Amino acid sequence: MIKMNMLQAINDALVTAMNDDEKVMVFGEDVGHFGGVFRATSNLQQKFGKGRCFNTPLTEQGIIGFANGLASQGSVPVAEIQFGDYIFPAFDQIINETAKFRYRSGGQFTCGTLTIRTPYGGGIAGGLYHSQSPEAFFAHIPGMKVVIPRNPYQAKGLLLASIRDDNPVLFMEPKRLYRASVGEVPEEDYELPLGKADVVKEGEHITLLAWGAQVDVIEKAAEMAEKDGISCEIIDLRSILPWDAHTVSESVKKTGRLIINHEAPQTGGFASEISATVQERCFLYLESPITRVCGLDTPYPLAHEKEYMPDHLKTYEAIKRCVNY
Amino acid sequence: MIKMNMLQAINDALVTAMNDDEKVMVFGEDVGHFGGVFRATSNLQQKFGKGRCFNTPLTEQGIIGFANGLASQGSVPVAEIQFGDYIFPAFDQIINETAKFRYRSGGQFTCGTLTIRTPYGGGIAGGLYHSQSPEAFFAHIPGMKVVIPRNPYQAKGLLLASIRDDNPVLFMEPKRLYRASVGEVPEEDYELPLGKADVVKEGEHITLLAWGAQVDVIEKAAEMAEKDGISCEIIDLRSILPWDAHTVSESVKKTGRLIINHEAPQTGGFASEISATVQERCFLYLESPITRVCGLDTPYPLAHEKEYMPDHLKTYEAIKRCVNY
Amino acid sequence: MKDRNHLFDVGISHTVNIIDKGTVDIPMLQILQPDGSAHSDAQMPDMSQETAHKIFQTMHYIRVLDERMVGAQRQGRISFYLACSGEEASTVGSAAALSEHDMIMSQYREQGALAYRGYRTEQFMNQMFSNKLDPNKGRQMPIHYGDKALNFMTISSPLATQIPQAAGYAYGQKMAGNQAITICYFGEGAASEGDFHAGLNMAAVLSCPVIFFCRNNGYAISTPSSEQFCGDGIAARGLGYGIKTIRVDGNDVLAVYLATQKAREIALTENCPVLIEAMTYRLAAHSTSDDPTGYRSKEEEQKWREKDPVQRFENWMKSKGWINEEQHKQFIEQTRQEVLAAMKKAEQVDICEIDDLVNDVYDMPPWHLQEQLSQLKKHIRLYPDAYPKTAGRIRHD
Amino acid sequence: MKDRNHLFDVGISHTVNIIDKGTVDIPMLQILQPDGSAHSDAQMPDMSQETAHKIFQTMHYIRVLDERMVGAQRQGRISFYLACSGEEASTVGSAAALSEHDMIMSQYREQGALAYRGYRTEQFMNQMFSNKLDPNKGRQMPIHYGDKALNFMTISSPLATQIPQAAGYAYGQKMAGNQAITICYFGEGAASEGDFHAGLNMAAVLSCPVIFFCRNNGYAISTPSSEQFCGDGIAARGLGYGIKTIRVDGNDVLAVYLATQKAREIALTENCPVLIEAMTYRLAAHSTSDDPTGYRSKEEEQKWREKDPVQRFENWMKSKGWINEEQHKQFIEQTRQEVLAAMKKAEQVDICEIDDLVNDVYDMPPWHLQEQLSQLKKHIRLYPDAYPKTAGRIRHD
Ligand SMILES: Cc1ncc(C[n+]2csc(CCOP(=O)(O)OP(=O)(O)O)c2C)c(N)n1
Ligand SMILES: Cc1ncc(C[n+]2csc(CCOP(=O)(O)OP(=O)(O)O)c2C)c(N)n1
Ligand SMILES: [Mg+2]
Ligand SMILES: [Mg+2]
Repeated sequence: MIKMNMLQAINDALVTAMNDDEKVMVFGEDVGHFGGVFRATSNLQQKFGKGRCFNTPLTEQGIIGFANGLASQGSVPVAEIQFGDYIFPAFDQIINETAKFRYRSGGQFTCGTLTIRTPYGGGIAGGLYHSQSPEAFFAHIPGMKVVIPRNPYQAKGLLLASIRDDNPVLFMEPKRLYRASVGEVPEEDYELPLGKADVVKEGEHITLLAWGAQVDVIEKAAEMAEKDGISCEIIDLRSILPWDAHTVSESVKKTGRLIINHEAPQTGGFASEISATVQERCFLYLESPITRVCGLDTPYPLAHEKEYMPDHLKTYEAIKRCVNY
Repeated sequence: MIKMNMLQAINDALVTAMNDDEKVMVFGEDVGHFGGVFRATSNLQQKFGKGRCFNTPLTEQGIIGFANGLASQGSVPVAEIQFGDYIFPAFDQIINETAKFRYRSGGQFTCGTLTIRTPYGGGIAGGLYHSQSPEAFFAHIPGMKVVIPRNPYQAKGLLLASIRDDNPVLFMEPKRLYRASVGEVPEEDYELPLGKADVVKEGEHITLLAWGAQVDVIEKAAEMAEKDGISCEIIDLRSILPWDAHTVSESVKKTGRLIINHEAPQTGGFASEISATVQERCFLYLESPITRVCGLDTPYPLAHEKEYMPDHLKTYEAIKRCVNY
Repeated sequence: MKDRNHLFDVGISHTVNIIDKGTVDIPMLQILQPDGSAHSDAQMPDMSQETAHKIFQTMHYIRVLDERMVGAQRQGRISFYLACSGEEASTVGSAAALSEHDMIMSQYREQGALAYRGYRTEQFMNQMFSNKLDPNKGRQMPIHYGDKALNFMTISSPLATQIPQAAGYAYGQKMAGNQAITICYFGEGAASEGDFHAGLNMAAVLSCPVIFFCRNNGYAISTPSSEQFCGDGIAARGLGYGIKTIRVDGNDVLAVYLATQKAREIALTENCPVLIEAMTYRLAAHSTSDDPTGYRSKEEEQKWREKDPVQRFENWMKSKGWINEEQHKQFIEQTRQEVLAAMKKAEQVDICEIDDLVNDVYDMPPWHLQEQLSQLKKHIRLYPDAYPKTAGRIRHD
Repeated sequence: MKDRNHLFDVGISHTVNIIDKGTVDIPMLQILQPDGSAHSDAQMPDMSQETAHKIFQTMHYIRVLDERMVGAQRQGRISFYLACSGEEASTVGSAAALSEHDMIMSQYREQGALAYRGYRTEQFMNQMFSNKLDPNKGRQMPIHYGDKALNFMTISSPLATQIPQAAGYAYGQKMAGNQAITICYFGEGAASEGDFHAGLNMAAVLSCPVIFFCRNNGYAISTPSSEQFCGDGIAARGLGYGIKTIRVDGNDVLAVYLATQKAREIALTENCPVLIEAMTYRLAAHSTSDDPTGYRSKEEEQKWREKDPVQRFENWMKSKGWINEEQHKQFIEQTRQEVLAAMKKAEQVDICEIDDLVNDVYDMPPWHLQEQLSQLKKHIRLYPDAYPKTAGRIRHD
């Protein structure tokens, strides 16, 4: 085990994957010689050559279009979109092509080997265009998998699993954890399962659910609540699509209460899907309304970032409301 | 009043808007001389000239980019995207530009005058790429309005209101109703309110909610249920964003039960938002789980279209399940 | 680090110098004159009698297929069809110049290339009737063919998406050392999409062995190319990307064949993209949903009928003495019957079982699709009459 | 119905004719030599001493601003800055050739154009400190300026989106009979986006009076233009769209001014787009988040420092006797102090009230935003210390 930050863990996963399979190719804007604006792809071009790690022209629709073709040919592309906010020019290639390739051809051709990596999320004074959390858009696309790690250990294990999974995966990296999150990471090759939530802490009175950087937030809120004698179960969803409704429902059947926290605007956010599903499965167990603590229904702001964010205080207040319902 | 089908009502609304305000301009692929592949823009070029009704090159991102600029200049663009399935190349221009124009500039510049029209939905043997119902993607974009008519009367009144509303509106037209839905339409200029649901029929035991072409489907299911003595309240949501949570919640407080029906895949569909919100507002009134009758989590199929669709039979079965819960 | 000095390499003028459309002249390669005789000074392609014959038959095959299927659509037997008449030389001639290992990525009007590759009548029919023998499992509208065995990528409706994909596919072929290229077909309308720009530029920068083959047939549905672009066709754009470009008479199969051969050689040996613009005309309606009388004149169509690519090649073949009239008549008759028979057969084949509604969304159906499928099966069993195509064949699980 | 006969208008060749990068020569307009002296045969623009002086001062103003703000970012006073050194001639020279009624749509490195239009130091500062005097209401990162009064469209980060928008804006100007055009700036990196293709093609087809002004500064963050495109720069693409195109030395302010004047005249009188490619170099880092030593050499930078556009113009101004050294020194000193003073002032101004978090999403906040706002206010009142920037000023409602 070595101590790494999340960027180092991602870099390590890429090195591991490229060593393991020469069909793995890594590309995107500035990812080549320079190693990416966040340096997640540092030294890959030096190690594996320009053929396998390269800069692309500045065109997200082109990057994903190119990656779709490359995947359908049998290579294993790992394409980087420099910021989650800039993935939308590629939305058509993802929803109409990546996700439907296998289905429309009856399984003759697929983009199963494709992994798209992109940093996302706020809390870094990035304003409208360096802060968005677009996971819900991709959660409504059958055929895609969506995966989000919360620490370096997960980042390496989930990224390796994503690259090797035979389905296209959008791998979203909470960028405010890139350097802030540091932890022990095994040096060897390992994978963590896709589609499985992680019960971070067991508890009795209420279930708190989040993913990525927001897991820290609900942990902090839980600490506050524990002082009031409220025992919180904490779940990190890890995979947004397909998601682990089973683990979440089992937890809610036990606690009777659920709070979902995410950064994205509330309306149409992924919390709504979780709420709707859990309500169907746990109707008779619920002791208070499933509650969403989310971003406001505004573009991501700058000066009011603190006020916008679904922080530990808002979560703590929601916990009290649920428990005292 | 004249009898019109939905296409004629849309054409009539466009003529009315263009007569009323010379800043209204209508454009898109094949909308000019030819009048659009569905003929919704028939004769507009002949009536108002090539400057105000014209063909564009074949580029959806260009059409919406152009429309954004034109709107910010003060004109009133009504842009057509030939099929809802082909709106995704324009997704970036919509989410990052149209919807954020006013906010990011502190209200200095806006795309408020823009209306985007697009046919959507299945039931016409269109397969993966002529059948999608993408409303949920746009419901997660603060700054957008999303509006869907269910008949010719609504089509004219809501389209006129959308064109004149000072916010960008995505106006989605259920294409299987284009010729199938025929009804009385006032000849004069009139508007129907955005953001307001329409209670189609009052009832006691359960609320059924849908929009566009699916309203017919829930009506059919309700007829079956009435024979079993189940009285259904039927609501047409009409506006997807902002949506009328008040009317829906009041109804559910009365009936204690809610079924939401939409064609789009269930996971991450707009039914999840409605379910999550109504559950929060009506928790103590609910007598059975809020139930979603939706498309399957697959791309839209062709040979299995009938099986895929959330039809009246599936809705009827869901009604019975809810009432007997 | 290699220094960049683009400014140093550029010529200088001291007065305003406007570059415009007229600045370059991009002539069109033509070997056969409209009457089928070769220009006396033409560079003749090296084409065997066998190849010429296969091309000739494929062109006729496709004409028959188109004619019959447009008819079948009118009779309500299939929901949709899209004919390619007028463009047979472009698609058949180019496909003939490729190796069978080359990947074909098409738009939708390239049944000529597919037939040349060896797609059989029954395969066409199974796809168009969405039955369970369709390799797409009945999931796409008619004419969305695809066949992995023939290296023909499954067609998808969204326009131009295959263009950057072709660059990526070709990059993969190069990295794998396959000695094969990709050809990517598209219309002049699709060339307005952002994906066109992305694909051509990426292919150039990343040295991808791909032929971009534009069928400039004058129309995108009702939109004439004069409302699609202002430049000198699509060929002029090749220059902008630094891509080697050939303009060819798309109604002259020999010219198309020669240009594609040359393009393939360049793509493969120089590891780079080549752009071909084939100047042609969509003689047919856009599709069976379209009626061109609303947007173009009979006279215009007539002018182009006189340049018919099939007739032109036939005249040349005749001049070579390579046609046996009797055998040819038989071939046409036999094809007609084959199409009719295959159609009858295909329309009687069941659609796929209900499980195929959820298969292939992922490699394996995840829990939520399994749940949805089993609920659906239960439901169909309740109302078998409402779902007649699948109700009788639900597997119990 | 006008018949289409694109095939009839095309020249014919009987042998394969490959069009390639070398086929056209696109020289670059240069009036001043690197040492500031004019080429003897150069076409001199008609520029008054007053205009020359304003250009000169604006270039210097921007240099001072850049220098101070990069410093302020290093001190942690602002979060981000993006300098334009090396490109002052391109942006100031082009802005000077416009009418104040023309709309400017920029990418982000065009503070020169904005300053020339009359944006004041305090305005720059209010934007960069996201305070309540910022017309954007503190919602965007530093350098995302915008001013309706100055016809300068608010900058947005997603690259190239403004290109089709500029076409639309210009179309609106034409329809309104405004006698004004739109200028749209972008980098050679952004020109790889699909929106570039869409925007230029639409502007050509729909006859929009717009100048597309590409700053080809050799880099997109770390990516050199050799990995961005293979063609002859961006100018060669103009040809493909049938757009009149001028290549200009972007470090020569007289050349930029002349080219833009000419382009504006053409755009306005002929109702059409014009493409200008300014060949220049980003002397600065991409932004304060970037360090170029990782991807280019000091020697390369040095070569370009010798072509410094500010120095070049200064030499010319001197040769005309148009510079008063004393006044100029004073101007620089005064600007420095003005920037520092404005910075001090701006950083003390509050951010907007909390209501502005939900204002401007729509014309009026709908019910759900009203609800969210009132819940938020309640919450902030509970924890005023946690939200110190807004807690003290919550309006009661
Ligand atoms: C992204 C997208 N937009 C619109 C359409 C609808 N559409 C289908 S074919 C067509 C015209 C295509 O013209 P062209 O590329 O010239 O090909 P041709 O039909 O002439 O062979 C259009 C607009 C589509 N399929 N995909
Ligand atoms: C759509 C999009 N993709 C990526 C980025 C991130 N990004 C910001 S600036 C930049 C480079 C732009 O280069 P260029 O257009 O040449 O302009 P320059 O910085 O040289 O002035 C990139 C990749 C972005 N802002 N928007
Ligand atoms: Mg065409
Ligand atoms: Mg640049």
